[in-house]
Amino acid sequence: MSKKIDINVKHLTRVEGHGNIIVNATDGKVEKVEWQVPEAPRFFEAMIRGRSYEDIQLIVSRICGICSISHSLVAIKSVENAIGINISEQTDKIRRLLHYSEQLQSHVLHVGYLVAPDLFGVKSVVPLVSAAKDAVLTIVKAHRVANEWSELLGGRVTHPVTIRPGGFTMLPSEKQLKELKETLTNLVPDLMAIVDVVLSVANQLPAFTRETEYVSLREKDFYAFYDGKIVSTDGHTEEVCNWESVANEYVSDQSTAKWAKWHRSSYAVGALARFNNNYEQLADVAKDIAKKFGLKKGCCNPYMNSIAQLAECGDVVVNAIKLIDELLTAGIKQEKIDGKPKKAGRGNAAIEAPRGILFHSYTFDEKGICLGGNLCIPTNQNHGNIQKDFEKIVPEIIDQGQDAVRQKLEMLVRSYDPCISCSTHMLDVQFVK
Amino acid sequence: MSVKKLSKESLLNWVDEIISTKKKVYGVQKHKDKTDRFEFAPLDSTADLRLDYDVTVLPPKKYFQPPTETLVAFDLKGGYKAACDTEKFIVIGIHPYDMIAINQMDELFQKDNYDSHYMTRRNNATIIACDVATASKDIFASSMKTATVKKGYDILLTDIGNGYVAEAATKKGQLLLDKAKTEKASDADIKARQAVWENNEKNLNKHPLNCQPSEVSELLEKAYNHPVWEEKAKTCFSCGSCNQVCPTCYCFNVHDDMNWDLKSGDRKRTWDGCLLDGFTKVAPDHEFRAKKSDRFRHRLYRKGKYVPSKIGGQIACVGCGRCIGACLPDIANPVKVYNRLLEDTSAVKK
Amino acid sequence: MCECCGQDKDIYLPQLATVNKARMMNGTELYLNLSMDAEPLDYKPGQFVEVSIPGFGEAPISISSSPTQKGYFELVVRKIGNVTSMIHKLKIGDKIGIRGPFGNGCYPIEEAKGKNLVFICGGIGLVPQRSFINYVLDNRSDYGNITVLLGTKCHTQRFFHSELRQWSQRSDIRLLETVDEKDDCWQGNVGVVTTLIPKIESELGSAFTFICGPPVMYKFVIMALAEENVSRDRIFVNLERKMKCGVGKCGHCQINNFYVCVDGPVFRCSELAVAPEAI
Amino acid sequence: MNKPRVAVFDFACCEGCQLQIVNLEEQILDLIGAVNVVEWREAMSEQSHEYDIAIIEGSITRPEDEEKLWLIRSRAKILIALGACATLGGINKLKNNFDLNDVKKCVYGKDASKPHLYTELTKAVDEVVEVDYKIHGCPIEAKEFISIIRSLLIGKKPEIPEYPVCVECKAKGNPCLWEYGQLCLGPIIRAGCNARCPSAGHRCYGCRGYINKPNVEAAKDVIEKYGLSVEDLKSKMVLFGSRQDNTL
Ligand SMILES: Cc1cc2nc3c(=O)[nH]c(=O)nc-3n(C[C@H](O)[C@H](O)[C@H](O)COP(=O)(O)OP(=O)(O)OC[C@H]3O[C@@H](n4cnc5c(N)ncnc54)[C@H](O)[C@@H]3O)c2cc1C
Ligand code: SF4
Ligand code: SF4
Ligand code: SF4
Repeated sequence: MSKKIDINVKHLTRVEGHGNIIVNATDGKVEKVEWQVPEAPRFFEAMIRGRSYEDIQLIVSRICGICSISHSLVAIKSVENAIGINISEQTDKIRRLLHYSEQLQSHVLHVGYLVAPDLFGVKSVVPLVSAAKDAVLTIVKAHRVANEWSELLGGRVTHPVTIRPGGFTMLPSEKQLKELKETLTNLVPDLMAIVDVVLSVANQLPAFTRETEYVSLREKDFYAFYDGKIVSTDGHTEEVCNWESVANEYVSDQSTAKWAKWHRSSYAVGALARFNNNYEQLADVAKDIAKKFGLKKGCCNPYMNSIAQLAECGDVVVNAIKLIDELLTAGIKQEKIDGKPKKAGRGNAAIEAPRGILFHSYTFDEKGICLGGNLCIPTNQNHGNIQKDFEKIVPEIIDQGQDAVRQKLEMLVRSYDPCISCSTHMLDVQFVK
Repeated sequence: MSVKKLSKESLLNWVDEIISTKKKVYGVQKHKDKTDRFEFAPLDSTADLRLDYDVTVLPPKKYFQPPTETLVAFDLKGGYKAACDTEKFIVIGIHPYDMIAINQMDELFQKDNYDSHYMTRRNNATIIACDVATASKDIFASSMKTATVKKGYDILLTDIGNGYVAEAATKKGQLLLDKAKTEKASDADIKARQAVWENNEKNLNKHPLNCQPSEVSELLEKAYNHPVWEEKAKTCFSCGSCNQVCPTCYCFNVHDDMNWDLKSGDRKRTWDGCLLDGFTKVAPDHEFRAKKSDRFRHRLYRKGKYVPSKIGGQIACVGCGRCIGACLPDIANPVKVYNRLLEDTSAVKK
Repeated sequence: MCECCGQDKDIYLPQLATVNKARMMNGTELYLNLSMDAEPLDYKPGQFVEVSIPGFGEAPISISSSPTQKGYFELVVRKIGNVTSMIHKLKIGDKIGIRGPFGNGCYPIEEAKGKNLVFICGGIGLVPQRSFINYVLDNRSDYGNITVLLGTKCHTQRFFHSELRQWSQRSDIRLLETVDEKDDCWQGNVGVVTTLIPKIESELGSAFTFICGPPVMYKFVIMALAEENVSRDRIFVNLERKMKCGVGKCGHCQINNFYVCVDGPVFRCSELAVAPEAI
Repeated sequence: MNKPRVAVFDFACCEGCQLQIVNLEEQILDLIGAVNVVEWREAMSEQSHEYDIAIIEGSITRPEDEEKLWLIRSRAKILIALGACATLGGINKLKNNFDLNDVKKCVYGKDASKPHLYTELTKAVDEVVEVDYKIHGCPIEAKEFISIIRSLLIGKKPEIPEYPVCVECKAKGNPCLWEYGQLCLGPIIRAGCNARCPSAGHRCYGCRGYINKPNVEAAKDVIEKYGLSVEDLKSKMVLFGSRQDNTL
């Protein structure tokens, strides 16, 4: 009798959005491996046409609940770029600080709530509560701290309301910033505790590698999250205004989300891409975390993306504290926002969302009415790479049987921290015997 | 009790001392978000205190009847337990019109049935009032005879230019004032204070009322079916903003909140407003004051007639002008309505 | 006495009562017989209590029993929303929170002495009236003729069956009933309660008339009484409004100058001349 | 008492409202203690068809989603629409202002006619099935979510505000943003967010939908007074009110 494997995961769980995994194999021979994105398409580029430059952020923030801060910030940067609005140094700093909060929040959520259950061999964070209550409470605490931080600066955790073209509608007080600094300083030991918990089960991360081109931003003075040029591990560099020639988006039959490719047939973005491109700029504490897991620059194991995220959490906290110090030294000043359009034209901007590089472009007329836009979301850029990973890993592990194959593929997709509602929406694996 | 004088400096030192020794001190300061406005807020530093303010966004009623407060805690097994705010506190900078509003509330919350929640907070408060130094853009306290105040506070401060005249009206106030470096107020100081009072009684009057406030009640007797209610209420949002900011509005809603154990919880009261749609709605779906114009009229009757009948005829609008600024369609101004009625009824007389 | 403020009474604090009897009277009305655990309820006909269900809130409910009955009091509750639905789940022996009695505007016990009394009730409006009716029956010699007009939507919604039967059998009280909807099982009058008024024309002249029923009823009954030349200062109405506190603070029950909770719920109709919102 | 079984489903949306449930942080343990979550794709791998309460996030844009929703409705005793996408159609409804073919072309270009990119006019959940309760907001407010869920758990009909945002805004002591030149929709939008946006200095843009009787005439008057046009108001309003804009 021939041994058939038929994996059909419809709507993969513990990911943001809807995705399916299909694997068909007979007697160890792989017939079909497919990563599908059936999320309902949402048409943001179409919806923003005719809207005022002031409303763009409010609309596109709704692309994704998890990375709404990144979407909002990149939209505003792009809008400002298009219509010629300048911002103050203070605004830039507070935006960066706000953006850090999202990295922490999203990374903790991803590693703690979505990936950790895989490593512990359970189906969700709920059973983890009884198995490792303290660990879960620490994760919850870190997550709460990050959220309160977002709320302080953004007015709300999800879909921030304080940021608008030209500046902030509300500023934190110096007292609040001091309190934040103290909270973040106290968070470091908790973060280390989380690192240790993950370390204790890190042997569950599959050892798989595939040569990959990793793409991210690079910035002079910072480990790039908020701004920079586009760079890749293949040594290429590109200005943000030319991002469309990097992403080269195309429509795949497997997906309601668009896919992307640059020099190779696919590329990867995300924490591991940033890590591989900008390792040197990481704060020491982040490098230490990476070392604990043996994660080194040049790593091509997609499962290690979660570890790169953990390392980044360290960087975020340390650099956020530095930023707060700078803000406090300068003193918080109330500013008058001059957000009126100065010119017509197209603007481009990029930012590193927690799950990878994110591009927004908009074109406005001289009144600031949006004529059109183009957005390219990190998860879109990873879809092609996930497919390529699938094609390599499935033959390598097909002997381990249906359940193991299914489990590893689910974990693989999760490790990319996909945001499928972003790219449109998410995941589901299907297997048959 | 004697009248004292404080130099500006000794006032600051005194407030410093109050802040350092008392747990809860509230004072007027710049609004935390909009720095061109003022608010009552916890006073952390004397430097933030602004006794020269014009008007605060919300009246100090929030310390006596907070926007949300717990009345009773309940437990499915054990029944009910009264919840009471018993902390002592000090409020610095209450203007005469707001003080008079508090005096009115005191009467209303004791009348018929003694409200221990309001009254406990009231009794635990030490009020340092201060005379108006800057007229706000909509104030009409002079018209309402609320530009100066004679009772309710523990200490009254009056800025006379070269310092403050301070008068304690209660023992509590006297004890507190004793801590300040004061001198006896001279005749000239007392005269200067009198001048401030006289000036305020005349000049805090951006919207002059064309009759005595005590005559409004009678005026309203003839105005129930006047077209002004319909006309004005046409653009009323029923947003209750005029109610929320008013120092003499005290209507409330009550609701129960369960805790996660689903066995215990709190019964809370929150500010409500008679302008809101649904204020009089009962099960199943009957609304007694369903028309906007009726609700609009109700508020002005409450201020001008109904509440006065409970508190010895005093008008229940203290002329702070907050509702004027709070009302987007600009229909809330009580003076405009009362003056309009005056014109029409005197026109009828002629 | 309250530990924190030293007041002897917190007007918002319910006192516990125990359910002695609970039974459905028809599809929607529940009869409750209650006793206060500590001090007995000292009330007058026409007063109401706030019934409290933890987590759900409070509902003002008229006391239906007469204070002449000692040791317990009775309520009748229609299931209509959150609180009343929970009241309907009460069982014998259950504890419940009660505040009150509230209402200063009660039935004019003294003034009505020696007068003929006419009670006009619509549906559940019988509930508060019953308190005074039974009070009068218990002090029968103090009062003149008693007439009760009762209109119900449909005969299945009638309640207090045995008590109504007793009244109709007594010679010292006259009960006339009608239902809005014609039905084969109902042999009595059909039509709204106002159709009964002409039947008692002779009673009305010097009588005190008491009205209680759904909001729409008052206007029509008062009009019908006006046709019979009944003076407004001998008409009393038992009003109902939204209430949140029951103690004259929350403002919801205000009718012009009156608070139903402290000035009512029973008002003399002539006094309501200054309160156009009342009827 | 058996713990009610709760299932969470999502359709076209950003999943931000589910995220607010995750953001309950420590309280999520209380939630899990009080209900039995049997299906919640974003957070757990278990799945079940047996549930009492179905929580629906997202708007409906495809026939297959409609079918799935009917099925959920037939299984659930209580169906809750979670967040603006579900209660109003949300931001997704903006696309209904355009011709659908044009919308697809704009995003997918020459590939627009591929079958898996099929879309229909966006619908709120109650345009497809009967909804028992709506939890408003984009995203929902964790506090309100908790209080509604607790109400349902004790069998009480939750109290969802009928009054406008201004009530909460004023109670918080905010100066009105209109005085600072912002076209705030507070007076005609349902409260419950504790005036989230105005408190952060940003005008309310209406994510909780109109109150029951919005005075749109008054709104027109007011914007004129402030030197703005009804068109301005309309454009602000239709961010979340595409379905309701006939009132404007
Ligand atoms: C003086 C008085 C006496 C009453 N006597 C009786 C009686 O004997 N039997 C009886 O069945 N009903 C009586 N009612 C009506 C009863 O109070 C309401 O049916 C009840 O409050 C509905 O509450 P709920 O929570 O079930 O409904 P919901 O619709 O859930 O009401 C929520 C809240 O709104 C308020 N509310 C709603 N409807 C009314 C209403 N009609 N009157 C006052 N407040 C309301 C209450 O505060 C209530 O808690 C009386 C009302 C008043 C004012
Ligand atoms: S009615 Fe207006 S002016 Fe009068 S006290 Fe109230 S808010 Fe002030
Ligand atoms: S800022 Fe907006 S919500 Fe607040 S009071 Fe003004 S209009 Fe109302
Ligand atoms: S203020 Fe308006 S836009 Fe902001 S959360 Fe509330 S309802 Fe939504």
